[in-house]
Amino acid sequence: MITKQLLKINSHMQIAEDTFEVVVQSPLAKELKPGQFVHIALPNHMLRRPVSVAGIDTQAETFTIIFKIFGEGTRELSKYQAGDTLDVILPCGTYYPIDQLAIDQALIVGGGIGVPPLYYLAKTLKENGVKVTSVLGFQSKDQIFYEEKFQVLGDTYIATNDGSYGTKGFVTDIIDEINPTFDYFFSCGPTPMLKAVSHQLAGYNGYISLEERMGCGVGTCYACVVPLKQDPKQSKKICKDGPVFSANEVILS
Amino acid sequence: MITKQLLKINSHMQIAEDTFEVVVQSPLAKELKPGQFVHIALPNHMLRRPVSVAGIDTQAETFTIIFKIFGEGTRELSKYQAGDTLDVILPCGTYYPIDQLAIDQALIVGGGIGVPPLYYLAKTLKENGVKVTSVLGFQSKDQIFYEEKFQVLGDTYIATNDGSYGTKGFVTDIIDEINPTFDYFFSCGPTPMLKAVSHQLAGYNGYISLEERMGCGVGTCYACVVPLKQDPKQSKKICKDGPVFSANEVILS
Amino acid sequence: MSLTTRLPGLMLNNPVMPASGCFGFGKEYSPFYDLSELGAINVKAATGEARFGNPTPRVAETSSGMLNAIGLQNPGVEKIIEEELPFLRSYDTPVIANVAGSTVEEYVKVTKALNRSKDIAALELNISCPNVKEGGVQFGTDPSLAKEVTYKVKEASDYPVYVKLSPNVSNIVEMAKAVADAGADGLSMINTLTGMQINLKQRKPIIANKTGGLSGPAIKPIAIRMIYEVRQALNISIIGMGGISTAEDVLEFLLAGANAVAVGTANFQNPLVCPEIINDLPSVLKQYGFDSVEDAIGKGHV
Amino acid sequence: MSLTTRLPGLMLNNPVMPASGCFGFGKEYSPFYDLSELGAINVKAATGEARFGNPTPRVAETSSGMLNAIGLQNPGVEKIIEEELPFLRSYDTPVIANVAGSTVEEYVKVTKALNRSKDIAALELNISCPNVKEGGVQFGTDPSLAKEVTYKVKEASDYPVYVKLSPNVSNIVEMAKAVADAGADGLSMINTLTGMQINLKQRKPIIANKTGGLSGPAIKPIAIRMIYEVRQALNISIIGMGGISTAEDVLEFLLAGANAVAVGTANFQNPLVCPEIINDLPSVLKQYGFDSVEDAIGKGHV
Ligand SMILES: Cc1cc2nc3c(=O)[nH]c(=O)nc-3n(C[C@H](O)[C@H](O)[C@H](O)COP(=O)(O)OP(=O)(O)OC[C@H]3O[C@@H](n4cnc5c(N)ncnc54)[C@H](O)[C@@H]3O)c2cc1C
Ligand SMILES: Cc1cc2nc3c(=O)[nH]c(=O)nc-3n(C[C@H](O)[C@H](O)[C@H](O)COP(=O)(O)OP(=O)(O)OC[C@H]3O[C@@H](n4cnc5c(N)ncnc54)[C@H](O)[C@@H]3O)c2cc1C
Ligand SMILES: Cc1cc2nc3c(=O)[nH]c(=O)nc-3n(C[C@H](O)[C@H](O)[C@H](O)COP(=O)(O)O)c2cc1C
Ligand SMILES: Cc1cc2nc3c(=O)[nH]c(=O)nc-3n(C[C@H](O)[C@H](O)[C@H](O)COP(=O)(O)O)c2cc1C
Ligand code: FES
Ligand code: FES
Repeated sequence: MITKQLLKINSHMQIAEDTFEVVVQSPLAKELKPGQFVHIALPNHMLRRPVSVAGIDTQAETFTIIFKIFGEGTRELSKYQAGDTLDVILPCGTYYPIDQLAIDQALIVGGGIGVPPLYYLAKTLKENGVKVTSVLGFQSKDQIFYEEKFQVLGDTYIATNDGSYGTKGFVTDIIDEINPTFDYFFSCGPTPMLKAVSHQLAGYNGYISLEERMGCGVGTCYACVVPLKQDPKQSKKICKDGPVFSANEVILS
Repeated sequence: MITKQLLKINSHMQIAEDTFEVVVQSPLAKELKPGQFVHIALPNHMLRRPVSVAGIDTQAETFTIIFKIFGEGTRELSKYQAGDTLDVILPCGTYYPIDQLAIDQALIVGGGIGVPPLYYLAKTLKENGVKVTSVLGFQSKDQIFYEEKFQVLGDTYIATNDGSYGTKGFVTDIIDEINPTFDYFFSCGPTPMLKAVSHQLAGYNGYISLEERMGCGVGTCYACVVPLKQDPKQSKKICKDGPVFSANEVILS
Repeated sequence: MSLTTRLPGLMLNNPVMPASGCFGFGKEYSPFYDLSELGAINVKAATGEARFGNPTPRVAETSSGMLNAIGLQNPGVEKIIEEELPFLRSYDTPVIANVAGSTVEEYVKVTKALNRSKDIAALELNISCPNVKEGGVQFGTDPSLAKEVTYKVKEASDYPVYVKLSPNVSNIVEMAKAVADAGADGLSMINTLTGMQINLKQRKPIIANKTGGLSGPAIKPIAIRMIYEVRQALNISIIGMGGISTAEDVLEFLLAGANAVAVGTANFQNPLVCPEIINDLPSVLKQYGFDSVEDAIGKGHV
Repeated sequence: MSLTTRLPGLMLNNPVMPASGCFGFGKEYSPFYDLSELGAINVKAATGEARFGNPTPRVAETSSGMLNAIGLQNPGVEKIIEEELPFLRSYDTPVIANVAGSTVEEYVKVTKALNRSKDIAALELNISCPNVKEGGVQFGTDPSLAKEVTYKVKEASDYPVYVKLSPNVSNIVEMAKAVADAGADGLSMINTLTGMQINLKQRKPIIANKTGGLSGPAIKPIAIRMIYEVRQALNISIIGMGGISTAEDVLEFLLAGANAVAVGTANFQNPLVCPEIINDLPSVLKQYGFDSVEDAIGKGHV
């Protein structure tokens, strides 16, 4: 059940340029599923920051988040240290419905700060015996994280916008190139990437995870809606009905 | 010359109920005179907090402030620790003009958080060979600080509102009782006390130090004015023309 | 310590309710605590038909505040009556429905529909939403329009009507008088102030609607001032809101003259803020020398 | 990187000036830095005769803001011209005098007096001070009064006249149009919003005047919105202000349509804020892809 907790940070470290991995202690860690997010309060900020769950450790009762410094709030979060307390609402939102899907082979397509939830997903898929191919995009070499961790789970391809590592260009260039086989694709990243990927993989079944500026993060304020393809006058809330949607359910803008 | 500095806290300790003594490192410490204040910025607060100088150490280049938790800002200040940095404007305001006065015997009358600047004053007077009698008022026993330090400088009498220590009542009760002899009196404390003391000692020469809510603290905003007895349509700024005034110069309200 | 407060048609166990638009229809906050703890619940605005609202982004963060331009998204009054309000029946908390519209006719239509519901205790007439092109705020900035819509809604309602005033006016007392003259049972004040934030990277307003309503602690001094002014001029019940996040804030609103208060934006920061405030209120009242909530109302006037 | 900005009658080396009432007549901040670094200086309001102002307390702190009710204390326009303005001669910085009054006649009197001074470069017509009983803000909330006083002051002045607008209105564009029609060379916006804070212990408003003007970052979204709206409707130079404390804030005001900016409350928190902003501005402009200050003006409009 969704709840607000004060949680201790177990570790806090920089893993790439402006990018931090934080391990948080919580008895609810095991309830967090791939695709869900936590909603983090920051002192002197009116609004919480949504950050995806990048992994859990059931034994240790911890979960991991990975975030990149984007504005004021993430900058503040980057200054936290092990031992500090985080005010978190969790679990938030929906998850990739992998238990209900018959999957043998999965294609993971992530960009930037869309990569963290996909790591948790890929790891879970692999544990379920699914063959995983990962295509990950970053701005530049310095921003890459978790490459080795993805490689352990299956074939992993990296694109960088500036060509400083891997393929120069976008994840869609790699997908064109490697022409992967899969039953389902799972994607998370900036909206332009999601649009390109959804377009490229239009014939396939897939799930995408969306971002939007949030007010409440729990479904009351209607800040985070996304219109539905079926009827653009209807919408769903990204914080509550999402962030995970079937790739052809919503209109990306 | 007045300036803004980032200064290191050398020590920070509680010396009475809700009352803290903070020693701050500053090359300008030696320029701070008894009666002057420093203007302290606090994160997430629009306005600085004025706090009097309670002493200096010329050798160590430090000055001391003593403050009591009153509201949000002083509560925040109470959480600082040795090693932390303070953003301070200094030196602010006028000082007791003791160098220009012929004094043999001085009467010090302080109440609550009006006591700290008077300690610095009394110490300086004593160093100048002046005989000092101190009458200090506090709310209760737990709030008393610096009693021994004042005793070293001369006869010291304490009143508490609740009678939990010394004379039960007000500083004016003690003055009535001991009928001290002095050339000048110097007083600082809550306005009702200043009014009572000024009234009681109306025939004497004296200086008082005032408090008012401040905007700039440097004399530009006209937030902290006090009307003049000579012409109530004229006023002086407590932050710049004060906080020290001749006892019969201003109208207390 | 009695926290009870009486307003026309409302007898509240305590003066604290979530503000309209910041609590949906209650469901989402029900896992966090027992909604029966609340003094009342102001639910999200209802319009005659379903509204999709404005494009996203719909919110932005500001210094001690936020901007929103939801645009009154709601499933329409009939669906709200059928699908949303029944959920709140199980709680021992009066529900205040928020009535919005583009025309006097729409306000009246929504009012008539709600009048048939047994799940509410009062109406809040929202003539102050700054985030919709038509209707809403022009009713809240023109005294004669405000008077007219209040009169018509009052006529159509058996429930007490609280008119929610916009702070985007030069003279709040004039607005308050206009709606009081038209028969308003009480006032809700204040709604949001119109604001904007510009995204430096994108070189355009962050909120897709360009402007949004400013709420949160930033606007509290404006809310307190307006409530104080109206309380000086008029004898009418006031539900006060604007930047409340602590029990001390609630006391400040009571002193200014509010009979009850609503908490909006603070719910987003802390979903438990309402029960926490209610819990703290008795000791805060005591600390400042008050015997009850009603004892404090209007006591900040000199 | 050019920081120059041109406004009617003013050619500024950079767009940053301290706001009126937050910098006195410059003297007190002169020990902190060389005032020639400033784009201009808005000095404290002048009235026809000396004014003592309101009783104290005159200020209070709010969330991301402050309230003030100084009440236009000043030694009167003649003394200002004789005793205050000459000090600023030694700096290479245009001085903008702030004109206040209770009646049209007083505004004109102050204007005529200032017109004789050689120490100023422009007038700022303050029709928006919320802290005085007479005059001031009613000129700023009534378009026809605003028009009249602007017209009369314009007539009496050889200096360019910037009219300082009050945000306490429903329709800022209407006010802007009224003063533009009357010949205003430019606008200053915004002045403070009327607010109040109640002292829980004393059970009365903290500010002796009861209400005060709200300034600081809390009001920035309102300032940005109003400047944006006026810029959409009118082609007139704007000096923007309200909550500025960083070079990023300045850029946001430029994008909204301000041609220059004033920094008020932030001076109290950091006396060095103006030179620090001026110092940071080139790199902030560069970071967001602008070649100069003038390149950024109005670029937040879509
Ligand atoms: C469901 C979800 C999961 C996310 N997971 C991650 C993650 O795992 N790692 C990560 O680094 N980032 C993630 N993000 C993005 C992250 O929330 C933003 O980077 C962050 O909110 C920016 O805050 P800021 O204070 O640094 O930026 P500012 O621009 O200063 O923030 C201002 C306001 O805008 C909001 N905002 C700005 N950008 C975004 C955005 N992209 N999405 C949502 N709100 C935004 C902020 O929350 C805040 O309310 C996720 C976003 C969502 C919606
Ligand atoms: C010249 C001068 C010297 C002072 N010296 C001392 C000292 O040595 N030790 C000490 O403990 N206190 C001293 N004070 C009082 C001290 O400034 C206040 O206690 C403090 O500002 C309260 O801040 P707060 O945030 O805790 O209270 P809050 O009530 O939260 O503050 C809100 C606002 O009111 C102002 N304010 C509230 N009370 C006062 C007050 N009494 N005087 C001025 N501003 C006030 C604050 O500065 C702030 O702007 C002095 C005041 C002045 C004017
Ligand atoms: C996201 C959001 C949505 C809102 N929706 C409504 C609404 O539908 N009807 C209404 O009357 N007020 C609405 N409001 C205004 C609030 O009810 C309240 O008047 C205002 O936010 C001030 O209170 P606060 O500062 O505590 O948030 C909304 C406010 C926010 C922040
Ligand atoms: C203490 C104080 C005094 C002010 N006095 C004046 C004044 O005399 N004339 C005037 O036009 N504006 C005056 N203002 C308004 C400011 O010039 C400015 O418009 C307003 O504070 C918004 O800017 P800020 O948020 O940067 O402070 C005053 C503001 C403050 C805080
Ligand atoms: S953020 Fe409030 S409904 Fe999604
Ligand atoms: S505080 Fe500004 S003049 Fe004294």
